[in-house]
Amino acid sequence: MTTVALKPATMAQALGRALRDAMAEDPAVHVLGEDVGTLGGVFRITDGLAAEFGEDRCTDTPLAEAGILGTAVGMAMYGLRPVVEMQFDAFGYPALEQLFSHVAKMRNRTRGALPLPITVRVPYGGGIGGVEHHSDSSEAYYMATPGLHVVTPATVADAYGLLRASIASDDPVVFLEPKRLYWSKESWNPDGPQPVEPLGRAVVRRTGRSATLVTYGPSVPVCLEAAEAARAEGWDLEVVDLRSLVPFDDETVCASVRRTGRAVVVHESTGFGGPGGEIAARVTERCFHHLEAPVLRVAGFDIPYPPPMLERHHLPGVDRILDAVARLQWEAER
Amino acid sequence: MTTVALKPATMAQALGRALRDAMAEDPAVHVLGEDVGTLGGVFRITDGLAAEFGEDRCTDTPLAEAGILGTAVGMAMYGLRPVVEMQFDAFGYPALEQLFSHVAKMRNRTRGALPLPITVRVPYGGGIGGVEHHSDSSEAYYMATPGLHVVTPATVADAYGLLRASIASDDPVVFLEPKRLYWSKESWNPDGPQPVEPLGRAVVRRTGRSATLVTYGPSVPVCLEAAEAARAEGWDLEVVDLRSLVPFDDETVCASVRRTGRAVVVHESTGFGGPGGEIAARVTERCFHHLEAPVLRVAGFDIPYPPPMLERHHLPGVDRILDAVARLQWEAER
Amino acid sequence: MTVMEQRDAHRPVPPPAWQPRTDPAPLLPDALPHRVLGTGAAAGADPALLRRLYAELVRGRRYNAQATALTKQGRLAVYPSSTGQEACEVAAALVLEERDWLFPSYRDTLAAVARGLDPVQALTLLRGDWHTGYDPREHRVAPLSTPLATQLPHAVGLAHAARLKGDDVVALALVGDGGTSEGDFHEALNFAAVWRAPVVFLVQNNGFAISVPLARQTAAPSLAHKAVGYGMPGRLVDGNDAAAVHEVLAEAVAHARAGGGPTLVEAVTYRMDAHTNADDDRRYRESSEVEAWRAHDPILLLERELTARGLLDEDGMRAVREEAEEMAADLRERMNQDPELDPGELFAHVYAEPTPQLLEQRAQLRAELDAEADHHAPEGTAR
Amino acid sequence: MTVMEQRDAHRPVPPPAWQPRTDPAPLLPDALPHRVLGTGAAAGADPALLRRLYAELVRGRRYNAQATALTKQGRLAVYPSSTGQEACEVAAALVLEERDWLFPSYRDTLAAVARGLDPVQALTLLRGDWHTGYDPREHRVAPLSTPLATQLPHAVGLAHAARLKGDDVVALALVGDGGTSEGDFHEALNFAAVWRAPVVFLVQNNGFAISVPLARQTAAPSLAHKAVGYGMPGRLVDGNDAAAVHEVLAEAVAHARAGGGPTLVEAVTYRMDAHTNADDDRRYRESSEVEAWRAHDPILLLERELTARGLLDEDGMRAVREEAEEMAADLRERMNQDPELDPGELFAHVYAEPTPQLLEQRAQLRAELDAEADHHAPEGTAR
Ligand SMILES: Cc1ncc(C[n+]2csc(CCOP(=O)(O)OP(=O)(O)O)c2C)c(N)n1
Ligand SMILES: Cc1ncc(C[n+]2csc(CCOP(=O)(O)OP(=O)(O)O)c2C)c(N)n1
Ligand SMILES: [Mg+2]
Ligand SMILES: [Mg+2]
Repeated sequence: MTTVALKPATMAQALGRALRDAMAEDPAVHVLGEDVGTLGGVFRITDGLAAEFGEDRCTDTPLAEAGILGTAVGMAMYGLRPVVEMQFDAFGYPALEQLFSHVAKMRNRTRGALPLPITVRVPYGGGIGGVEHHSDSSEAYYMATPGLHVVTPATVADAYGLLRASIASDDPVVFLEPKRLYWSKESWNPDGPQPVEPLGRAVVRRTGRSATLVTYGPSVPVCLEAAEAARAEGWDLEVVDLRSLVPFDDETVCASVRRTGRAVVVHESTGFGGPGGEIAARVTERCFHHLEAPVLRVAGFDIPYPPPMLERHHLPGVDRILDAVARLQWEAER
Repeated sequence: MTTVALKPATMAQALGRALRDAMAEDPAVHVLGEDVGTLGGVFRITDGLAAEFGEDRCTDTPLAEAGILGTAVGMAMYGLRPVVEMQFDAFGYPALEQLFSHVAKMRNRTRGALPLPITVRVPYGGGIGGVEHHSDSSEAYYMATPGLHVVTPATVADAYGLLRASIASDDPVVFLEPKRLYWSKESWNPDGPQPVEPLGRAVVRRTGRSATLVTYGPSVPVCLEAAEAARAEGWDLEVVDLRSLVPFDDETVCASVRRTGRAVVVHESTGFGGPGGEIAARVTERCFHHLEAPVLRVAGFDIPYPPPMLERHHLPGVDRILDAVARLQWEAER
Repeated sequence: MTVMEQRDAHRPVPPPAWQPRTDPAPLLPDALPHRVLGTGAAAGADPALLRRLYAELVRGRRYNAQATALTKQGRLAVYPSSTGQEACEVAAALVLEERDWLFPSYRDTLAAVARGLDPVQALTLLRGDWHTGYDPREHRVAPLSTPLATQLPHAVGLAHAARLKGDDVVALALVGDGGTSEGDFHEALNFAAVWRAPVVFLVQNNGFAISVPLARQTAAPSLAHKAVGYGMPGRLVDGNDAAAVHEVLAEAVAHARAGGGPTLVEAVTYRMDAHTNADDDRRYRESSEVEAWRAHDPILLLERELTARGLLDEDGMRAVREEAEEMAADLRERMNQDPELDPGELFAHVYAEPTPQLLEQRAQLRAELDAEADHHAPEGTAR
Repeated sequence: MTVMEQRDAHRPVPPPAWQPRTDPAPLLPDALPHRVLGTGAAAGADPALLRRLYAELVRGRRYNAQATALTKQGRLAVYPSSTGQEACEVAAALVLEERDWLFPSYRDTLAAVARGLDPVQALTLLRGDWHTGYDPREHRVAPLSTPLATQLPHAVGLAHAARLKGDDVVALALVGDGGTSEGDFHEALNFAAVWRAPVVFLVQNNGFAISVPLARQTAAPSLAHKAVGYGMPGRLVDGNDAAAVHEVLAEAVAHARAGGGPTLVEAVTYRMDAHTNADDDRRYRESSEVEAWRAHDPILLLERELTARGLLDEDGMRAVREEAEEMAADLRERMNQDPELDPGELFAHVYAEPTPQLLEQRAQLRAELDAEADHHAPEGTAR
């Protein structure tokens, strides 16, 4: 066995490294977006790419998101593999027509002749004290659009692994980066990081017997914390990190829920119409007779994202998760 | 009791009449969109409005959906009550940024000072043999956006009543018109049609004891047909027409499901990430111990809307609904 | 500092030192559309080209008529005719080299056909058997774009990519007058100019966006005047003058190929048919207006020039017409056959590999179809 | 036929009869930005106006400095400073009548303040206690718009509505050079021109969109050249010359008010601070470039003019500075108080009436907060 040198790294660094390695390996990979060049992006994810690969490979575009994604479509049609950065979640909305009407549909439209291997990187979610429009969670929009993969990392290693796999995918991937985890540090092996293959596999982050927390992205650390706190109440919680919302890993999720008999879906996006409805519904369809209680959801409220001074009330936290776990009808416990 | 003279009318006529009556009653009501003036809209819903109220009240705009909705925002800020027509569902996508980032958020942004009484009329759904981009069902996008009402009629009377109520609402309403029902005729009282007040109430279209079909818009007639066909199999199905996806009428839906113990959600929109997940999840949360079987979903497949020659395979039809009903674990029936 | 040094010399300087970035004068279009036919200017034009254009115009007119007829027979879901606009459609196709790319809108099946595409394949979207009937890479014809102006950034991106790869490829994108109002038009032209992408934008100003006339679409002196706002040349051309359209496009394509960047061309033309077979144009225009344009018909203009110069006679015309009839007969016959469709294909191209969920759904549909077949099977037929 | 008769006379006519819709020449901007201060042209300007502009510039500069300082103390979530751009901000505010509307972007709190808004209210978004701190209808200042260029169609719609109602109201909308690349800019200008809406678009070309210089944003001769593509006049002005900006805007506002339709004004200026306090501008520009602009400082230019003409002396300057200091002290003091916030308000304004679901969620949050309070209550405190 080789010894692996683990070093502390942030998710931002791992993402940057994934872009760099992908560009070094495949000259078809091009990065484009607002301020991704000289500045290295407002989150500095693309720092150094323009210097290393030149402005033609890492390009500051004019300020127009539909234009960015639309030109990326054309570049992909010619055989390139564009990686597009949307500066913030809500600033990707001008590109939704291109995303829904072309990016998601081109392969299907052309009977497979024109696949679009485009990765759209979208920093998403709140918890960073951002003013209005800087903290949206828009994953429900992408999930409801067949033809897109929707992927989101929760750890430094996955940030690298999933981004590499997304860029390598021949399908378009909306790659959601939980912006409040950008600066979270973990031990990481920067010398031999690997893509996560295939996309579409959830992972059990913590095993437990009492109930399953199904979650992804920014809510994964919160759920792990909740699981720790739950021990004091006598609950042994399992935490499943979905990693990929599309395709959805029914197998891993259902295996867990069948084992525990109870589940809470946790995410930051609004509850109504958010990803949790789909997740709860499909888990229930598949595991009905294993369920001791309905699958519950802990999500952001059904409101526009709040201003910084109030956002802590909106975000699903440990207490709210534990409250939901408490409502899982333990009195019925045999 | 007065006698009511019922006449046959189409949904298209009822919608046109609702617009006309709203404009006649309130000079603040303005209609704008592509081809809504001289042509009367590609579906002829606005036929005659420009002639009656002048081009300033019913305006052919330049061809730019974000511009249409964006200028409607400004008109509403000045006290008008714009009714915007998107020509087809997918052609509303360029306006999604205005919809998500402004229309849905302006009241909240300004602590109630700047409500936006805008109605966005969107012909949606398939079944009309339309080529690509002409048959999308985008309700999931709107449902996931707090601040919007999402309303959709299934009958001629509701087309009138819900549209009047939507225009009268001080909140923005995405008004989804099931385009394949435009030409369906029903008996209707054209002399005294009434708004549906308040918005947000579902209605039981058919009572039954065996199971509840929860549905809306274009799928309502299909469900009613399925309910008729189900009698032959010995099932007495209840059909709930949601009419309003936001706000959601938990009360009516749950009362029905508690009574029947079984439910199938039916819609044309894709299944994964579509409205059905939310509906199934919230019904299950609220009615878990009344359920004999998981809430099932019959929806469009998780694919881009098919070309005309294949659309019949995609659309939920009577057989597919009955198949789902058959899977509601009747063997457990006491 | 490497990256910063690479940047353009245009740094922000205060007004005393301020300089316009480019000279606007050469970017502005002429006040009147450029014309060639009947002006004497065609004398320099290659007779072979003129004859080729003529044959394609006639064929194109016939193609439009045939496709419209097919809608009446229920063989096409819808057809947006380009009758009256054949000069633009044909010139756009003929001006390109094989390696170049064409980006058509929904109205431009004729341009695709004139480029060499099988008409049946070009009509797949409008027939309704699938969304695209050809391999775009094989023909270098992008899928017909229904959402207006959305194809323009695609053309820019493709042209830019080709340039980055060092390939000598030009993209030509078609859009209508109405489409110029969309944000995507603006963003595409701006990207093209900033990137100096080898792309040519051809606006077919046919006077209407469905029912909405140009006066409700723009207050600009012309659509070609939009070019200066992006820093690219704007050209105005008589869109019914096939020689003029070809000439202006050829210049723009050469300019792009030489690294000069994009051009915006506005071709002034007229849509002689209704918007589509489903439209009723009597609701928004006088037939006298349509009649007025007949005198300026693209076929007529070219026929007159060719006959006057002795490049075409009755026999020549007949030969061209006969060839067009053959094409139409072949099209009619092949379109009257029902296409073979496999509902299972609905799940095949959503992703490179169908997801487990799609495989389930495909199985579900298969089972349903099998049950249906059982149900409809003649009595006594065992399965 | 009534509606059709109402339509503009501009019907599609074939090229022999073709006419440009408007004369482009008057729509084109001058090659060099219009300047007043130091050119002798200010002689005609109202001394009271110049003094007022001066006082506001000084106050504005102080306001910018104070707001930036508040970010360091954690009292603002973020602040995009308009230091260096005060002439545009102030002139935009002063040029409007009370009944007119101002549509600011996120960078334009100063324009709102110069219009008379309480600075604390204007800063609410950036402080983070709510998204807007004032009633837009009361002040006729739209909410600060964060998504770029999206406020422009709002301004057009509002101006159009006012005109339809017969009200004598003009809307002035602010946008950055970067914002001109967005589709919404294009659509807004086009609607404005087609509708002849009484709206003025002021582009503050401050050289950068965050790190991206203008050369990466457009290849146009100037941003003002975009106007001709919409059929509206484009004007180019020295954005650091408060008198010139005021003059050009006043003309545009008068033009709009008189029914002449919209104008696009490009003000050439420079952002002296980083994009926001969170930005590091050393990554993308040389400090020497920033220094070069100091010689063209808007306060300096006006101070020089006023002193030269004897309209301002040391005492006058001191008085202006003192007043600015008072404003800053008051702002500092009030911003140092924690705002009172009710988490329950999160559910209050989503709809006219909270939905049943929102009422449930509000109750849930209340219960959580009560539990939290119980938990943290000093021992022995009964609830
Ligand atoms: C984004 C979008 N909005 C609306 C439509 C509906 N639509 C189809 S064609 C058309 C008119 C287009 O006019 P123009 O661009 O002038 O092209 P023409 O039809 O004259 O060729 C409209 C509004 C669409 N296809 N896409
Ligand atoms: C639609 C949208 N995309 C991206 C952003 C992120 N963003 C905020 S400010 C900015 C630069 C804006 O530059 P400019 O328009 O020149 O205005 P300035 O900041 O110079 O005042 C960007 C990209 C945004 N706010 N909205
Ligand atoms: Mg047209
Ligand atoms: Mg700027």
